[in-house]
Amino acid sequence: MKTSVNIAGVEFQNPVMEASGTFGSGMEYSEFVDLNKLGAVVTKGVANVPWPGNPTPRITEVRSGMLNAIGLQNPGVEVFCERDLKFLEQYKNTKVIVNVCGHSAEEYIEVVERLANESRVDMLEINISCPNVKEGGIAFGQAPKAVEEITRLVKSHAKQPIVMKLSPNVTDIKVMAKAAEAGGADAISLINTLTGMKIDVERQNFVLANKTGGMSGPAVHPIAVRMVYECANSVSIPIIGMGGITTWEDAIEMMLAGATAVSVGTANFFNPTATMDILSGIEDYMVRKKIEDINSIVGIVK
Amino acid sequence: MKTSVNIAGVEFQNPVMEASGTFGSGMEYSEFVDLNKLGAVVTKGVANVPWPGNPTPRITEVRSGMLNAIGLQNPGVEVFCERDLKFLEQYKNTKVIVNVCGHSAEEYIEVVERLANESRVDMLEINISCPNVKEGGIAFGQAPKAVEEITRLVKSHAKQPIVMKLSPNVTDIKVMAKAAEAGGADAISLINTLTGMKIDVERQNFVLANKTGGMSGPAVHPIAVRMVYECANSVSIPIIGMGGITTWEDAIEMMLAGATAVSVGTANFFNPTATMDILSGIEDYMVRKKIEDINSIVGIVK
Amino acid sequence: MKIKETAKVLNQSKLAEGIFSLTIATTASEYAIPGQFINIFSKDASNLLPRPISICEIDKAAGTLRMVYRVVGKGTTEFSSLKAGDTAEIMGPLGNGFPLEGEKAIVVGGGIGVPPMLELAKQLPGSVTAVMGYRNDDLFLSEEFTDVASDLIIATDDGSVGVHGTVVDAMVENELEADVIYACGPKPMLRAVAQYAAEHNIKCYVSMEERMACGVGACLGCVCQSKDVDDHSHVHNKRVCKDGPVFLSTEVVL
Amino acid sequence: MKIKETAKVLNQSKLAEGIFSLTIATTASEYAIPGQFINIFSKDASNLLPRPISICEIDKAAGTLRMVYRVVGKGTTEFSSLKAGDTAEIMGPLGNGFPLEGEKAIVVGGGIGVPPMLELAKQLPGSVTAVMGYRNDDLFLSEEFTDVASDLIIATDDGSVGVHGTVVDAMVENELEADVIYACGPKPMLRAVAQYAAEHNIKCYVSMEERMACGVGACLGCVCQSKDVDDHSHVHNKRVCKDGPVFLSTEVVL
Ligand SMILES: Cc1cc2nc3c(=O)[nH]c(=O)nc-3n(C[C@H](O)[C@H](O)[C@H](O)COP(=O)(O)OP(=O)(O)OC[C@H]3O[C@@H](n4cnc5c(N)ncnc54)[C@H](O)[C@@H]3O)c2cc1C
Ligand SMILES: Cc1cc2nc3c(=O)[nH]c(=O)nc-3n(C[C@H](O)[C@H](O)[C@H](O)COP(=O)(O)OP(=O)(O)OC[C@H]3O[C@@H](n4cnc5c(N)ncnc54)[C@H](O)[C@@H]3O)c2cc1C
Ligand SMILES: Cc1cc2nc3c(=O)[nH]c(=O)nc-3n(C[C@H](O)[C@H](O)[C@H](O)COP(=O)(O)O)c2cc1C
Ligand SMILES: Cc1cc2nc3c(=O)[nH]c(=O)nc-3n(C[C@H](O)[C@H](O)[C@H](O)COP(=O)(O)O)c2cc1C
Ligand code: FES
Ligand code: FES
Repeated sequence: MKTSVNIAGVEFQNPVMEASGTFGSGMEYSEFVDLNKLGAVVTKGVANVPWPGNPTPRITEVRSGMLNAIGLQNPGVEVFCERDLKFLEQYKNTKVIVNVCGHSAEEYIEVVERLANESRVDMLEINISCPNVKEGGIAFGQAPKAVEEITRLVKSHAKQPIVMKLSPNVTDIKVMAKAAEAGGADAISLINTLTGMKIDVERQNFVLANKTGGMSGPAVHPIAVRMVYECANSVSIPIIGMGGITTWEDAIEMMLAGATAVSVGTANFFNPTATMDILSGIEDYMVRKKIEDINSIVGIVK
Repeated sequence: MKTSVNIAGVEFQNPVMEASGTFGSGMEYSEFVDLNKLGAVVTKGVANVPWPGNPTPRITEVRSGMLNAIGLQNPGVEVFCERDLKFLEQYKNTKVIVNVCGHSAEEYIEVVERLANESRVDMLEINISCPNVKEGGIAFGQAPKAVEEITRLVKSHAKQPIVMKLSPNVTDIKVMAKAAEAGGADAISLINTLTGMKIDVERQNFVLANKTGGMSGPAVHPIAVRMVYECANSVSIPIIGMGGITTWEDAIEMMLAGATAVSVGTANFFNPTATMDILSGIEDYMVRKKIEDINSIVGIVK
Repeated sequence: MKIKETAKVLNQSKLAEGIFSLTIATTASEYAIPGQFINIFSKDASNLLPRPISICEIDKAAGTLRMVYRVVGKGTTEFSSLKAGDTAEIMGPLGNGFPLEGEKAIVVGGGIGVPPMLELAKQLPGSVTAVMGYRNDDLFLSEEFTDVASDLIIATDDGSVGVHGTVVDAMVENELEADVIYACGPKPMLRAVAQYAAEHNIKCYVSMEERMACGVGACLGCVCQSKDVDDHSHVHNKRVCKDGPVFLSTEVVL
Repeated sequence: MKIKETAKVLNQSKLAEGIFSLTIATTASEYAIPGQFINIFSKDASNLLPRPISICEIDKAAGTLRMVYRVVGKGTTEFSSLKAGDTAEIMGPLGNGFPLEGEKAIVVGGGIGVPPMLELAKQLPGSVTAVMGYRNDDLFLSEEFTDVASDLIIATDDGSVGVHGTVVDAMVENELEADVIYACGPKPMLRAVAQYAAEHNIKCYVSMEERMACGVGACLGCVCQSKDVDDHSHVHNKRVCKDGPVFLSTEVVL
């Protein structure tokens, strides 16, 4: 039974990753999950310098989902290399995908160049879709021209394969996927969070200090599956699917729709072993359905 | 205590309506709800001729939501006038908003003209945002130019005030709201459903015959609140807010964000008295918060 | 008259692997007729939509309804843990139910289509031949038919009991004749029964199934195709929840 | 060591209007120290996020933890209906807990900040003055402090019992001195206690609260502002769930 998948030349032992920003760099969850069993650790977004993020409250629950407005708090790429990448050295079986954020093209490039010679970095995920920062982030991800340009620019500076992370807050995700492909992306990942809002009716004020937040969790899964499906049928680069994956069924659904690998985000918060539970669910499904190679189900529902 | 709201000259006794397509023309729910107590009955979409809709399955559940792909099945405007409008004659306290659909500008106009002299019709809601029909529907609702044009055209043929119903499947809802306003819309309503997909992992096939469906229910509420907020701060025409309203808190949240009235859709399916429960919740809130006039809370959270 | 209420669970028992029998006290029993169904709601707010379950027995004197169902997913799994004293949010009775006709009736149930036939068999005015199809020898409910039907014929897919084959194989083998046939079960079975009825010139009612949302005819989610343009829809669609679930086999496309 | 497990409910009782005491059997008790908290999960899948609740008492011998909480929303309403024999999905113990210091300690609890002080008072090595603030004469848990604290001072907002005013009013009135102060309660209270501590040159630990998602330090949802650049974040943020909830009053912005 073959569970390994190949994305842009990088071989992942299985298709199950966790989603950026929900797992730190793995340290905090290593008490619950043997990181060596993950397809990849996808790190929290890393910028050129430390970012303080947004004021609190940053988190609120919505039905079958949550809103977050962390605002990409991160210690900067220097600390990240010295601490987080060093920590990840010990997990040889697992690939490392570093999620990269920036306010400007220059900032993305600075991070990408700093990471170029870090051997522990197998792939870069370029976050052009964070709805929680004022500049950069989503601004790059909502116009096809901008997506193509930033992709081309980052690609020309990157040593590792690049995955462009797309925003679902768009009229036509296919156009964005094609723009990323045209810009030279090695793969795309989707979806980032959907912009939402919650108002406290007693206090008559926003629940989040940032007013809006990114919605994630099981509630967004049907939208994510639809978008992965649309992209899979529009581009020929591989897709890492995410958005509300909570059970192995959700993961298989995403793969049937066209994702080569899947990331698990919010589910970690209510089930710290979600990634492992999903992986074993996928394996059971393969046995039951007599699937020799997980790649054989990718995108077969058309 | 004043609960009545005025939209484009039409006085609604209270701000609680049900959402198009979830309540028929009220007949089926009249066993549970005194239609005379509703702010308005908003009818299922009506076309110039009968529409058969999509093949089944048309419905599936998703977490805290549902997908539907009814495909605007309706008996056509003639039958609608003779049967549904006649039925609604008896509910004098309630306003009637007729939801209008079409494959082309001509079809919208035909319906609007047929309804022009029907005195039971207080307002028209123009559905340019249904994701479940191949032509028309959402195609009109995803480009600002098209929104403005169809609005202008419909407005020039309509005798009743028109509400343009917007799609949430867009990059920037503010642009669409402004386009509707520029085209002469008397009000806007939002959100229609978000396009989603569900795949049956055992059958390895789409759950819905139509492949995709429109997502509604509590899961979409935070997105709807955000969009209502954005529109309220971009246009000066009134807004009818909808999307996942299930409790009175959801309704108040929508009004604080900027909706003058609210529509309750999917909630009717699991609570047939949802509209009435929400109305009495709003009244209790007004008493508790000493709100003399419900209009005084519209859009106050900025 | 339809009721939405919090019903009290009086009893739940397991009839076979994955098959449960649930009895609730509800005022909906006052209005119920055979072939109607009720909607049962999940207590988990993430499962929005009701689960339609046919009425298996009605006891108006006691004010109770009995449902028999198969555990297939989230909702039915939750319901299977209900115990006496618990509550269940329900709505019903829904749909039109079976017209009670004929001096000689055949009631045909396949698999989880068996339960609604029990109350029907009880209430039919004439003689009743019950033909029940099962996968294997897990013949849930079949014993209860011996008291209410004049004849009971069993068919099993694996041949472990009765006729080896489908309910229609059993009907052919027994050369069944009647004034009216009532059937509930999977679509291929309904299709075959309807064909048998047509060939033998017997009036035939079938109970249909479709994914539902409202359950009251408002959302147009649950339509089946009708042979003629339908009065309500003005297209070739009938609402299973409101115009059905029971249809004449000649009205609908099977 | 953190545990995620299905714990067994041993006992639940109502201490005052809307205030409940819940005792569960859990292996998390083996690792728990005062000031830590556990996450309790809702059984309703639409309520995704855990509810953080402080540990009020630890019984390592019995393998139990006790939590005392106020019903304020969906989760706590659900928890309040748990009965002996039920289960609860939990994760813990989480956070750093209080360092046990000093020969003379003051423990200060305000409202629903009272509960974590009980186990702390029990375990502190020196003498303990407990200062507890309530809204009114619903003095939940206060009796239990009489056994574990050397002194018990009560302050109420409405003056119905003890000092009329805040806990700090009570501290001022009693001219309290100590080596160390431990405080848990609403932010304005923490701020006032920290100021009292600073003025009297007493070391002060405060237990902070913030909206949480992961509870383990991964999501950066629950940060509070730190006075200096923090070692982990490299900005002026500390994670309440992981670096706290207990901080030196001088480390954080109150
Ligand atoms: C009129 C009618 C009468 C029925 N009577 C019975 C009965 O007496 N006994 C019995 O065991 N089953 C009956 N069913 C089928 C029963 O409704 C489904 O098995 C049940 O809804 C499954 O719910 P779940 O949550 O366990 O499954 P899930 O798959 O978790 O359900 C997810 C969603 O799909 C819907 N769904 C799933 N399967 C079906 C289905 N086969 N038909 C319609 N909706 C479905 C559910 O209602 C729910 O909205 C009947 C269906 C209809 C339409
Ligand atoms: C470290 C820590 C320790 C706590 N200890 C206790 C305790 O011992 N006793 C007690 O009664 N309460 C305690 N709280 C507060 C308690 O977590 C909230 O009252 C509870 O989560 C409310 O949940 P709910 O579902 O009833 O309310 P809802 O408002 O329905 O909750 C919705 C969401 O908001 C979150 N939330 C709501 N209020 C708070 C809050 N004040 N703090 C953090 N998150 C919140 C919930 O966790 C949930 O995700 C503590 C909070 C923290 C952070
Ligand atoms: C708390 C939180 C923080 C996140 N931080 C990042 C981030 O730093 N970079 C990024 O690209 N996506 C970030 N995301 C988005 C997730 O990676 C993922 O795309 C999204 O949450 C959808 O998946 P889910 O529903 O499984 O959580 C974050 C999401 C959450 C909930
Ligand atoms: C079954 C169903 C049918 C619908 N039909 C229509 C329709 O005919 N016209 C329309 O404008 N919107 C239609 N809608 C969209 C709703 O009016 C509403 O905009 C949407 O469902 C969001 O609200 P909710 O989450 O409260 O359901 C339909 C929605 C559902 C669930
Ligand atoms: S379920 Fe809504 S019409 Fe039948
Ligand atoms: S709750 Fe996630 S870091 Fe504290």
